Amino acid sequence: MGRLGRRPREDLGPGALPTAISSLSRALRGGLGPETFRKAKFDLPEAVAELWSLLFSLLWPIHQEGAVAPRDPPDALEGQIRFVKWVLCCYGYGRRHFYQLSEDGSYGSYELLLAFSWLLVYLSLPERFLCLNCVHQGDDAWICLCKDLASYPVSLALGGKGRVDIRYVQWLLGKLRFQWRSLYASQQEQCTLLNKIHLYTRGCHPDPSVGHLSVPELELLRFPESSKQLLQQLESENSCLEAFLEWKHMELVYWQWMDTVMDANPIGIPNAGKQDVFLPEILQYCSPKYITGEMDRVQKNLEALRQRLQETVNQQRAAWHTKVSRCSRRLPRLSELSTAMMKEIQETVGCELAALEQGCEVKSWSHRLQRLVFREAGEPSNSGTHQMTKVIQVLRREEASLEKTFRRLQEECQQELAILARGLEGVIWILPPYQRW
Amino acid sequence: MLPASCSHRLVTELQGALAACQKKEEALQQSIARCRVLLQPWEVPSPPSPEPARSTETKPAHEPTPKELKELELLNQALEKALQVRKGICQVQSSKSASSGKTAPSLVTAQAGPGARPRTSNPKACVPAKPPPTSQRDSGRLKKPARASSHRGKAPGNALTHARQPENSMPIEGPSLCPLPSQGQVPGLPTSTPVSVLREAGATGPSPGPEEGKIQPGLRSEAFTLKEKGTQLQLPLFYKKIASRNSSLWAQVQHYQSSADTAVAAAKAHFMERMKVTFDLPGPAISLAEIQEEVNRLDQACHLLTQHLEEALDVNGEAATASLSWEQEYHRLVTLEGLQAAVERHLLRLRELRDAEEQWLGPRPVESSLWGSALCLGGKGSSGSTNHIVYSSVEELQTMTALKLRVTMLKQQIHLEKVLMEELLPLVRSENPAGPAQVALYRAIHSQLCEAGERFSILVRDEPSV
Amino acid sequence: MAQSVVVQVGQCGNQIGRCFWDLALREHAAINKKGIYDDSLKNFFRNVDTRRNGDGVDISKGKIRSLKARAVLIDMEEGVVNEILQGPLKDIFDSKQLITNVSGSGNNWSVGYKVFGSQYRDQIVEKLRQTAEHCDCLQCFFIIHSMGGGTGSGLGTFILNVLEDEFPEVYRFVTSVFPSGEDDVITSPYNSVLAMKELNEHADCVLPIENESLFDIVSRINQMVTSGKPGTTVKPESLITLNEGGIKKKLQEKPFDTMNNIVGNLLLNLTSSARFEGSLNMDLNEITMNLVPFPQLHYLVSSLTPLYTLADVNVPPRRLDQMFSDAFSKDHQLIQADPKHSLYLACALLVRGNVQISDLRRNIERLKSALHFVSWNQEGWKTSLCSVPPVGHSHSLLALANNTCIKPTFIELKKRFTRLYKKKAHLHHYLQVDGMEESCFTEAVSSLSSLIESYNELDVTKGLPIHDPLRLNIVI
Amino acid sequence: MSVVTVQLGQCGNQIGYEVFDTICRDLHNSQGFCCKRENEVYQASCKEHFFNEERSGVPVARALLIDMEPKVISQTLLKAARSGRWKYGQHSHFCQKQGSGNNWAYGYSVHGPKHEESIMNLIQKEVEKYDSLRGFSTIMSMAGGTGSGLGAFLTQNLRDAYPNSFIINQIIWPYGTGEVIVQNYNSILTLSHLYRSSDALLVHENDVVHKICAKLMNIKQISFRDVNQVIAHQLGSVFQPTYSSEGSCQYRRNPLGDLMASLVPHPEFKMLGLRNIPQMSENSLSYTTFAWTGLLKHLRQMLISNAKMEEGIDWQVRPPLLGLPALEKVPHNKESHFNTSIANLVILRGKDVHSADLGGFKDPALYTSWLQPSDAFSEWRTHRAFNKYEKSAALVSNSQFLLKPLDTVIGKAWNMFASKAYVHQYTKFGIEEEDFLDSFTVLEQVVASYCNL
Repeated sequence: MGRLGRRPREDLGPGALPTAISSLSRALRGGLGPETFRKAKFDLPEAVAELWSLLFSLLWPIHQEGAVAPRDPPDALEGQIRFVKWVLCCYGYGRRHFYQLSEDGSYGSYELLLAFSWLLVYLSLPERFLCLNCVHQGDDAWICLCKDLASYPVSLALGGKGRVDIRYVQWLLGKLRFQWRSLYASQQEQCTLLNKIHLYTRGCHPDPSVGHLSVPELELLRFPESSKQLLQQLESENSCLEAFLEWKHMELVYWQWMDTVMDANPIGIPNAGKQDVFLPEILQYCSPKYITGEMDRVQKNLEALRQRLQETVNQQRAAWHTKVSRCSRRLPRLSELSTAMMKEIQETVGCELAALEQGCEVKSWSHRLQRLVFREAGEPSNSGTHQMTKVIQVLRREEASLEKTFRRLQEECQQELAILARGLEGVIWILPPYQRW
Repeated sequence: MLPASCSHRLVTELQGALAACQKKEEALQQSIARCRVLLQPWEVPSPPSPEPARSTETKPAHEPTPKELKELELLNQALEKALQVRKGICQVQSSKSASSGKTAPSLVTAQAGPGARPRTSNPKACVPAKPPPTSQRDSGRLKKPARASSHRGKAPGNALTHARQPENSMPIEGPSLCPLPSQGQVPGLPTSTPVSVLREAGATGPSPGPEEGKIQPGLRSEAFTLKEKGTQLQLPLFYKKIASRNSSLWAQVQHYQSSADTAVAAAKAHFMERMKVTFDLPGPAISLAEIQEEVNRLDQACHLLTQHLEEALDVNGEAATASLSWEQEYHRLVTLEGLQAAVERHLLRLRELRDAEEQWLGPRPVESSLWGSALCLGGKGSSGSTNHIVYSSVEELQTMTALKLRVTMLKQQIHLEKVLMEELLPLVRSENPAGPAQVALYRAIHSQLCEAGERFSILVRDEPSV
Repeated sequence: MAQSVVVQVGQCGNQIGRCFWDLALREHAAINKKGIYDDSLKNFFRNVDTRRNGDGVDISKGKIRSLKARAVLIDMEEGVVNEILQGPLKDIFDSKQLITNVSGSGNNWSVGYKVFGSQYRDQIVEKLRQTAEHCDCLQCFFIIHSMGGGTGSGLGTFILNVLEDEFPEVYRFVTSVFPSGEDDVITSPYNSVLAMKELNEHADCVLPIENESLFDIVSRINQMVTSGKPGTTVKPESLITLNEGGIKKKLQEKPFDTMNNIVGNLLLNLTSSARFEGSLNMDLNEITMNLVPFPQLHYLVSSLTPLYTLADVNVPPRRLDQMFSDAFSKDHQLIQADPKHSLYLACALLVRGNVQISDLRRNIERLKSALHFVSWNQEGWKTSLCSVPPVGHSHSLLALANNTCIKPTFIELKKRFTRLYKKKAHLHHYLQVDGMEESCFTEAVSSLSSLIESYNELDVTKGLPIHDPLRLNIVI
Repeated sequence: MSVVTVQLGQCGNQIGYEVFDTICRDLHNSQGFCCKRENEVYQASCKEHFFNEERSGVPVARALLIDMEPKVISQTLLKAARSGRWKYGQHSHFCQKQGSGNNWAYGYSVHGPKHEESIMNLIQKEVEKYDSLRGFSTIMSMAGGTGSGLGAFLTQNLRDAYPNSFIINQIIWPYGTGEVIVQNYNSILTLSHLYRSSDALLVHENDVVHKICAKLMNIKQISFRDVNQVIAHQLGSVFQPTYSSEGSCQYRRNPLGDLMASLVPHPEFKMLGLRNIPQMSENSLSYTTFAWTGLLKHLRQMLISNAKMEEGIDWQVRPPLLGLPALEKVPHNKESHFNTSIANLVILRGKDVHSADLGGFKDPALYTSWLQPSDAFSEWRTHRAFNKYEKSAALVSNSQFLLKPLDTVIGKAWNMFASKAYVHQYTKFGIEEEDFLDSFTVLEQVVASYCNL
């Protein structure tokens, strides 16, 4: 395939910056022109509103991606500004000045430009944006698990004193269990249906490595009218991609320009001293309590593991020394032989451990969108595809380890409660009979 | 009654989890509904509206470049290959349709091309899919195709319908390689009927009913299901074109990502550095999001290490240790040492994270957990390349999805268990188990924490009830 | 569907058996109009293609070819069995189903049990096996015998033992004819008590019958028929009045046949719900399950109503209710006992014909206040509804009662036994038989005593205020 | 989407037949009181739920017939085939020659393990016919041996084999007296076992339905068929299609799951009762008109006063005033007329259904202190009338409805158990005294929990 925009760098002339910015803007589907950026460089207020809403429009969908019950985006600028500040804060953008910007959006375009550029690097904003808005042509399969049931807190109107009976908690948990089951059944049904569609349309896809049609493709055929949308989306995506490639090609110019922007520093003040003006308020949304708890747990586990390793290593070392001395007595030439062997072993182990470190190897590609392709066993498959069996293997391993963790936690509770149960006088405690389910 | 803070946290967590499930379920239901519609009989739909798609109107017209033509050629090669594959799959079907097609032309219809007309069909039923000249501006992009389509009635002949080569020889110019229904139309304006997209386009049949949404009873018999005719469907050319352009663009994007431009990278690094130095970004080195992610990673790592340790020790079972060869002994030793080193590294990292976290928060405890789960967006640089994931049976697909769900569920369950432990255990620890309320709480907590809320224990007094 | 095998032992057993088979054939003939061998026929009959060699091949479906009774006929005299083989039923039996001798057991239980038992054991097992092999699901053996004589009582209970050893899974229902007070067999108390021990230990369920009761019933029927109230006549087709040559004038002449017919009907009604369809089926295994609360208390007092059908059918509901009332009256019991004034452990109502659940419930509600049930089984009712009525009736009811009213029969038996045993009368006839010891007598009588004691213990609770036992106390 | 109905034992098979027949008659009922289009969607949805389409065009019930004796099954198959409207699948039944003899232990420990494989295979085969499996609905009596014993065994197996499916057990609660003597034993064994493996027990009390036949349907000589038809009608009024949400015209895709999620999430409360209104003979139906307000007022009073039917409702019962301190423990034998609910589901069908006001069911006073009406109350509606009733309402309630019958059954069984009567019949097949005790404790706990709402 021909590659667009692989032109030599010398092309970058004086008009390059506006071109670069406008392609970036197109890639982000924002209507911002180079002029806005220029204004921002000089901290002109005219650019403020545009930049806020650009940031908002970029960050909102990213944030919503993992969120439950899509909340309505705040209409008022103020709400949007708060949101943007909050997200940046969570990403660890540390410039106080930014957070001190007034929420009426009256000034701060320079700050916003800095923040925007920071996000470009930190979040790989354009790439991410493209992925996020990726048009689905295939039957997509995410192997990635992180977004699956990601939950966001739901704002609550707890009646009365806001206290609930434990039975209500049980009720909710039971409901959740039922929901899981419904999900399971729906998923199974979807699999069956998808497979039918794949099976029935085998050989119809122009790309032989795909072979069959997907749901969006079939819809294109089935509902020519309404499927125009898909085509439009694809077209618009194509132009975004083109713009992105163009941007990539000229990106350097932008960063060079940013250098000058930073030189300009029209505000002058680095960071005002007041640290806590905004942060605590924002951080209400985060839960360090949870993280701290997690850290404690992980630390505990790691330390236990270290302890255990310490002991076993010592034992093992001793065992090995005895073995070596015994062997060397019998085979004096062992040492020569063994040096090579030992090296080999060290290498093998090194590889093994490295593989282990990468443990979630599948995950590296699992976050991506995968087109689901049906191919009967025995049919040849191209390289560059991922086999479901491999995914299943990984998932099984993960399942087993999670189950173990869960059981461990339950046992922990069991032990603690058993101790407490001894305090109940004149009461026989009957545990539920053992059952597989 | 549970204390207010505890109530609030538990209910929030659970409601959140429920809402997440609900959302997922709704999405699934939608996608199921879509599939089901497709699997139901395809009735003859309305003819396309004569209006071209608006979006395409705005597109600047341009001549097909030589490159585009080349792409098309490649595309066609791909199609040819696809055909080979298909041949194998549906030999039976195609031979069947080939033989039956001539005698009983049933399913195939009007060509949707401009003025295209089924040659032997009932004229009443034949509705021109689209007035030919409507879209001069739109067809700009595909002028050649537009021209090519003026071969009236040629369309059914498909270069790829090997079974039924049409009598018309193919025009040599570009797009006619795929003389599909909608030639001459703009991309994004599919006008073909499902019937007409069937491959077996040589024969004729009544064309779509005249009005949208109304299906003439007489035409009902035209309904077909994917099961029967699915393999004869064909994607319209304009779609194929756009799609192929799309994938080539994505490939380039991919390429950019994999091959880092050093100059740009340096410039970016420089920018970040300057931000930090000049503007004194005081924020901690690691963001909360990252901390969370790292902690999770460490947790996972700890798990894997433990597992590996057990495997290493368990290779031959404890009993057989004596009979290990020295190589095995050594292997084990090196492994253990390696693990040890890894653990040390992780602990070190954890310390760093703790420091970072303290910087972040200070001592102030804060409630509610937003970060419990929202963190996939932290995974930077993911890409939207259209990779394939191949499955070979519905069972495999089902197993995968089931496992995926199971893993997600377990994660959620573990998370909830931890929260419940944090909140509930202190309640029973602190108070003396005296009153009935306390005992009831105790029983409920046991069911929640030890039985996953599925079963309950029973407390019976030592003496019978009076 | 499961099958049953009838084992008829001794003179009495074979006489009853003859009536039973005759009635069974008639019942099926009346219902099965198409002549198809169906599941309900399969219960008691094999369908055999006799044109094939010898024993013939069982045909599981299709037209009736030649029906063979699932029965084993055993007697140590030839008389009755020969009669059967020469009578109209000869086609449904063949020689392979018979075991006969000519010597008889001399009204001696030990001759039947010990002598003939060991002598014929292999042969008996062989015949039973053969019969069982023709069944694809053998559920129940019905043993018909009398208690007072030698063969039925001795060999009959011996066979009960054999069945338990050889077919432990198959139910053993015993229809035992108990001797009346003025029995002409002097040793009948010995025989009965010795047999009782075996029944206690090896039967799943015993349906005791007394000739006296049967005789009384027959007399009442006679009276009814001969009284000739205007407009009331016994329908000639009714089952009770029906037998081989069955017409009503013979009633007086051959009371025994009528009496045996009643027992035959008991067995037919007992199995009807298992054989025919209905809205509330009752399989045979449900009888023991519901009516036997403790293993040894498995003696069921039965009553059969209506005994005759009157020609005028003017007030059906009242007659339906009358049927239920009669079933609990002393006069309709097949043994001399009064369940109404004793303690019920459990009660089953097996209804046939066009009777619905509401009729059943109405009558239970109506009757239950007049009955005493044991404290832990205040609602001890088991019911079944079979939609096929008996021939000649629109409906019928078989009531089975596990009731302490059976106790007097046992006490009376024990009394007569003790009277003889105190004098050691006729004892030597028994003791000279190999394997008989005096301990056999003492053990038998103590088995009977403990049975009586069990009933006593229950009887004393009758009429006492009921205290519910304390329930489990849940903390919260 | 699909639910497999498993008909067990004589009772289960007889009722199962009536259920499918009722549904099918409703399908073809011209008096849907709604427009043609709507009727078509309703029919399609119904068919999808309960039947497999066959080439012959005769719908095939998604049901399995299981009994340990052949009579009832062959009759049932025949009746369905003769109806011409629908039939059972060709290989969708399993029977043996000999029943369980009213012995729970025999059904559970003998028939169960012996036929486990065949039955599970049969189920597997049935399930494979569907695009998706939502769950199982078993119909069984708890008095007999096969329905109860084998039913309990099978439910456990279903739970193991299909851990993600919903399982509801339609329990036919025997007459207080006069069916089976050991029915209380069988009942406590059944209930306690189902409490472990089932998700919900929807209870149909014979006594109640019998009274409905007598009082509302005006049937003089009531047969089992009459009783079964009323049960079938009630079940149909719950499980026939309803709109998936307020204002939507889509039909509910997962009624079983939805029902469970709204009624039985708590593991200690799984007993569901069913009430419906109006219920009358077809003759009177044509002379009667209904208003939603009246119907719902009655239904609500039936709920709070625990009336089994429209007739003889105690109108004196009022919900307690809110805000009174919750009583520590109200013993159930105390005369407390008010029936406290955990959760309720009301299903409305028919004309002007959107105008029906269900506010009366959203009163917090109706519910246990720990659930708000928003969690505890759900409603399903459809325009399509059901079974010739222009308007009808059904109520599925998780409430103290069944407290008394349950307590009575436990009490009677306990009395019998105290004297050890009949226990030998069970130990013969491996159900020991401890098993009885386990069952008693579980159920006593359930009673206690329902008392302490």
